[in-house]
Amino acid sequence: MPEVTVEWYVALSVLLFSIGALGVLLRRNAIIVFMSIELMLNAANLLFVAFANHLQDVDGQVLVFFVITVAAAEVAVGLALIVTIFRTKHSINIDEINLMKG
Amino acid sequence: MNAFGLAPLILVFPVIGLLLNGFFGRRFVDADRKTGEKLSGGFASVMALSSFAIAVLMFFSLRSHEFHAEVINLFNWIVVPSAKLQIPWAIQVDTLSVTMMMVVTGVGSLIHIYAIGYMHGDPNFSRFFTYLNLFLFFMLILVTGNNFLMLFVGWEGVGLCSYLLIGFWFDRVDKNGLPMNANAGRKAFVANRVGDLAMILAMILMFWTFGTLEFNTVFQSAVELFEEGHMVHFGLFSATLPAVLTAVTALFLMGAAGKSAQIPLYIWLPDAMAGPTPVSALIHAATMVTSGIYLIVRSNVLFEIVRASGELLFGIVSSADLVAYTGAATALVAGLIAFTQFDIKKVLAYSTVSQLGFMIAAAGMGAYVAAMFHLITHAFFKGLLFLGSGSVIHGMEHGHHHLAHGDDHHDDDFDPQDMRTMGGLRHKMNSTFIVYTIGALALSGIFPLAGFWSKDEILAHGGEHNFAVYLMLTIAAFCTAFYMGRQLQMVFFGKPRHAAAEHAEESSPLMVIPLWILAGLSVVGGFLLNLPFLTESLAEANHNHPTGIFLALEGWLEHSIQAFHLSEEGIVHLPHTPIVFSPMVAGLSTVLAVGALLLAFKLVYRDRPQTADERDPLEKIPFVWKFFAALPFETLFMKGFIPLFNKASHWLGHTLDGTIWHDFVHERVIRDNFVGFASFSADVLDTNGVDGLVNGSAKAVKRLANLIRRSQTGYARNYALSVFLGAVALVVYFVYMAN
Amino acid sequence: MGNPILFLILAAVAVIAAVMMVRSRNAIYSALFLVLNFVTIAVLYLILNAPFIAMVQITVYAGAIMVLFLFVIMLLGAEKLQGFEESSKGQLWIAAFLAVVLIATFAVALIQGDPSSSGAVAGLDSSPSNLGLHLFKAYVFPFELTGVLLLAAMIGVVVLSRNSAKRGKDA
Amino acid sequence: MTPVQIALRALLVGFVVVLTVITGFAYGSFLERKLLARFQGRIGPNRAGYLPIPQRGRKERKLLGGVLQPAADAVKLFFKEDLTPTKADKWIYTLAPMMAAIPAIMILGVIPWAGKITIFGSLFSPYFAIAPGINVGILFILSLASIGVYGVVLAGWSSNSKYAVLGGIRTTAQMVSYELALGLSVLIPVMMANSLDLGEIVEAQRGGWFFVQFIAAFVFFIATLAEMQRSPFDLLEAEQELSAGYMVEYGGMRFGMFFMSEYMAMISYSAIMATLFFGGYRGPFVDTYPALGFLYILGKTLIGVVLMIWIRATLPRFRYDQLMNFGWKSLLPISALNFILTATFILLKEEGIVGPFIDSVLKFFVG
Repeated sequence: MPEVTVEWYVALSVLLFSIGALGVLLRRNAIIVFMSIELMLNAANLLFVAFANHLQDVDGQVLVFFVITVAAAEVAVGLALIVTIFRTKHSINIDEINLMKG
Repeated sequence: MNAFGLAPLILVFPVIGLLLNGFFGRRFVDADRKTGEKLSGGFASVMALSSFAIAVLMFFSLRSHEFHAEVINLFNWIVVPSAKLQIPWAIQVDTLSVTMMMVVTGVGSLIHIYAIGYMHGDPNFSRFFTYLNLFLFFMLILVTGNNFLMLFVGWEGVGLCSYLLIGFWFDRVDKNGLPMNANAGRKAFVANRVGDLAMILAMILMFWTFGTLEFNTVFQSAVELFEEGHMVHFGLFSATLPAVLTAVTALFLMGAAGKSAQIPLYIWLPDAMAGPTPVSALIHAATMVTSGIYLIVRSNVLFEIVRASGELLFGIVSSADLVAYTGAATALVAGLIAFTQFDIKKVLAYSTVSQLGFMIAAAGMGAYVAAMFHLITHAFFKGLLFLGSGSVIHGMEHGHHHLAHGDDHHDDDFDPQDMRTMGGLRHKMNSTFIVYTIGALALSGIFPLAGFWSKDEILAHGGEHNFAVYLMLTIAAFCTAFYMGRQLQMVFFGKPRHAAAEHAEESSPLMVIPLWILAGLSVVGGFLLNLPFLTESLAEANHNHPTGIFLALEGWLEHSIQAFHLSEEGIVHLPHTPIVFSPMVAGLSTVLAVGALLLAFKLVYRDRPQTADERDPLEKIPFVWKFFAALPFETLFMKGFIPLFNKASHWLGHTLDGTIWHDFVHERVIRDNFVGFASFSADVLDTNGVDGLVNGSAKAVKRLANLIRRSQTGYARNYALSVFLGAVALVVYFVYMAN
Repeated sequence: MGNPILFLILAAVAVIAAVMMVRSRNAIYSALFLVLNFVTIAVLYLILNAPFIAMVQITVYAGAIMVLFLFVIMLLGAEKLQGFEESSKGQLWIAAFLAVVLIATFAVALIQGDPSSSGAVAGLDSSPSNLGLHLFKAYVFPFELTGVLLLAAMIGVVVLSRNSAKRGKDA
Repeated sequence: MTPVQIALRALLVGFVVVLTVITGFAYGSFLERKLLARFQGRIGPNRAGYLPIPQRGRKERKLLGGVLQPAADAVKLFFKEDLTPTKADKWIYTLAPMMAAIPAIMILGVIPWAGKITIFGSLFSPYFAIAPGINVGILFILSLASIGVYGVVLAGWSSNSKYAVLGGIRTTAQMVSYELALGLSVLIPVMMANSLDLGEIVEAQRGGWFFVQFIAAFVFFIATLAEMQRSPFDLLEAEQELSAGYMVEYGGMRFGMFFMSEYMAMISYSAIMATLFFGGYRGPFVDTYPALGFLYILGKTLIGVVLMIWIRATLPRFRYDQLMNFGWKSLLPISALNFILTATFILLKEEGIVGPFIDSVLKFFVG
């Protein structure tokens, strides 16, 4: 049986990251865009933990801890923004939020 | 456990408080006076207390770290690669700086709390706390910096805060319509500049000699160069290292004289009493004025090298000894001046100058630990005395207010700080009386209060090593006890000499509680610091000095006063006193202090002035009074120096600058030619050449911008796509091309 | 680093859940697939000798963040909205192309690079106490900053929801 | 231990525990109905089944009337029509009851039911639990507690009914709010035992320090009541406002699963409380006879469950704003303050700051 090395995790992480990025780029529902961002963060976290294990250094796990905390803060603010936008625009379609149009 | 990583927070907390009070404090206070004041003052106090907590944390961290200094690098501040100049913004946590941190934040927090009560109702309540936090911030930079430049930043910053706070009530005018508080602030600022100039020169010299300004590097290389007998070259000249260090240390003395109010620059300190009383307590008694002592103690290595080299300043006196003499002379002179003051705060101000003289003298004699010890205890009892006097003033104002409302008794000339209008306050303000007495006795050096231990350590050292200094300091100590006895008697005993004093009331608990805490510290401070508080250092001190149970503070501080170790290695000869507690000296000074107190109490001021118009008993001895009253160099300064200076500046300003430079060189030579050229370029060059160019390029930019504008679709996803494009491009680059 | 079969199963679940999350037309389903993805990755963390992070992942991501998402979706009644349509021409194709490039790049890099061994396993002390010591020693300042960040986020959220409430009343 | 042994142990212990809990759930509901009836001066269910005690000459005496009531309930629930509302989301509607029940059972996986027990010559070390010695045991519990929200939320949403959605939203806010207080109070035994492993926490309670932390235990108890939406925090199923809240559209055995999850959660949380604050399986003679531990923790759990029932019979329901105010403004500050004080005290003790200071002062004066 082949051995599971850190490359396997890199591959998985890249796949998840790409899927998340596609979600961000292609969906119009702001909430799903947000969730896709979480997925991308998660892919990065997976890489951190995998390399923490590979390099035998616990610092990677500490960084994941920070990423999770920041993600929590980001989600709180982001969802509050979405709720606020929904109240004024009655839509969470991000294509309708285009006030910055040139 | 160590928590050195948290050290930056000690600077962050005051900044938070300062920003909050600076931006929102006024709104809070204006919106709702009562809660606004609580919020504004409370927040500032909490920030100060948080800093204190960090300082305590640093203390325990050091303990568990075996007292080894720790430097926390935050970032590189100034980097000039060509000059090999690299000055980091780094925090040095060692026993000395932690001692200062604890004193500054501890006493500072108490004063913050006190100030909430004291400043109650002031229209600029939140501005005051903004300044207090700003001060705390700069003072902490001063004591935590690991190089002379950071120290200088703090040094200037506290000077600024001192200026702002002395002139806090800048709109008040005296009888002649002059803005007295603003002037006092200006005076302090200018007097400090002299010292700052010396500091800058000293830093330039040091940087020239050692190529760095970091404490540890400077001290190490100073020792190495001293042992090598290195010569310092200044272009054509060259000088021996001790000579350069003599200059540096003399300049340090000058800087310290400015900040710590020594002869001849002490004139600003008594005037600084124009500020609110918490300021006087915090800045002009407990913390800022001690920065000169901190500087000298911090650079002890340089002073000791000068002492060991035997190099003399102008061939007369070693700069280290000069420090000692300056301090002793200041202690004596200021102690004498204090006799003639009638303003309750000015007596304390001169007393502060005198006590600072003690510390400087101690540092000059090489008794660094004693200097620091006196600095700490002095912060306790002088803070206490100032706050107590603030409480008295508050009470008197209250009484006066009561009068003004009670009947139509208007008394515009009433000065709530004049001791001649007080008397008998011990019945009205019981708590204040008790704590004030404790403070006064501690200051006079009565056993077993804090002042006794620290002052005797200095005196004992003087008795051992420098008899002249010892003599002056002993007389100064006698004076201290005398004027404190005088003040106690005039303020608290006898009958009230003014209607306001009869209606004085005790201050609010918010003010009295910090007083009690400080009183407690004044009582036990002497024990706490030098008795078995620090178990490990006690053991170590016992090990080093068989007789030294009183040397816990020394055991603690010797980890950052390098001269101790250099002295053991025989490089310098620190005049070290193994037995700091000398019964002879202690006995003599106690007898003198008690005698002075009794003299003031029972003899001279027994028949104290019964009314405000009566003369002070000392005034009956005309010579003494005139002499003491003339001692303030103030008079000399105003009568002698200022007119001369005015004349010189008038000549410089009017004749040299006005007639020659302005009228001739500027008007005729430079201006006329310039105007001619300018009109040519304005009328011809500009309208045709430049405008055409500018308008043309503006049009071009506009067309381009219209093109680019289309790419801004306003769709977040398009932007995200470009970000993703960039990210992928970077990945491709790093994978394929980076190596 | 674990049993290959187990890894492949988990990876497949994670990837399928991620794809379903992005594809799903119902926001609630998206959220649930994302939760499934998170839980799968938490199991991978367990395999990678990071139990603490795994538990935090479940508690914070699945238990707090995703509940917040569900809460907002339910609150807005916004679960059934537009799906996969593109907004401007070419967005889909460029995005897909970039994703393929990214994956291909990594694939090439992984194939070309020297295969690593799984290393000395179990030498890593990832116990909560060791993690905590790291957090409070080497990373204590960032840790404090994170606290400040959370506070700022909290204040921001309160301000945001408050203002909008007021505006709603005025309108 | 080899993986096979681990699996065997997990199976064995899991079987025992799950069996106990499922029976416990059934009889927990019976206990609740009986006790509530007694509190209200009624008799309660007394028809289904009894223990016949023959008596000479007379009719037999019926002891414990209604002892088969749970079985009757189960039969009833199973044979009810299993209907799904037309507009409901079928998948999630089916998934929700499972999501509610599974975490409640899984929590029991890390609870140590006894100390070291030897069965069939092999040592069940270090603790008699399904998954012993997990060094993140408490985090496991917290994460499952936070997962527990899903059942309610999804049930509320998928039913496609206004009452259910409102109940779901209310519950989410309530559970998220009280999770904080719950987490903070759980951290206190963690700090005091200096471990996240439940077994070590129990062992650390040898000295009986749990008596010190009655505040944490109290906060924990209240927070668990709110987490389980039990009275007095059961306003998501306030009949007057929301008819039956999130489970209004459920019937038959699906409803039964929600019912089951509530009772299992009661048992699980009582067991956790017993473990964290009241010494878990520890008690007199437990060192000599480790098997006694199982009885002790069951007893302590039972006390917890009865306490919860008692509270339901006693206290009126909170209003929604009161619930939020209580959670955020009272419970959270109390537990945070308790947390800080405890941490400070532990630190001072560990640093040995208080002790040596007093020692050195004494030494100076005494000599």
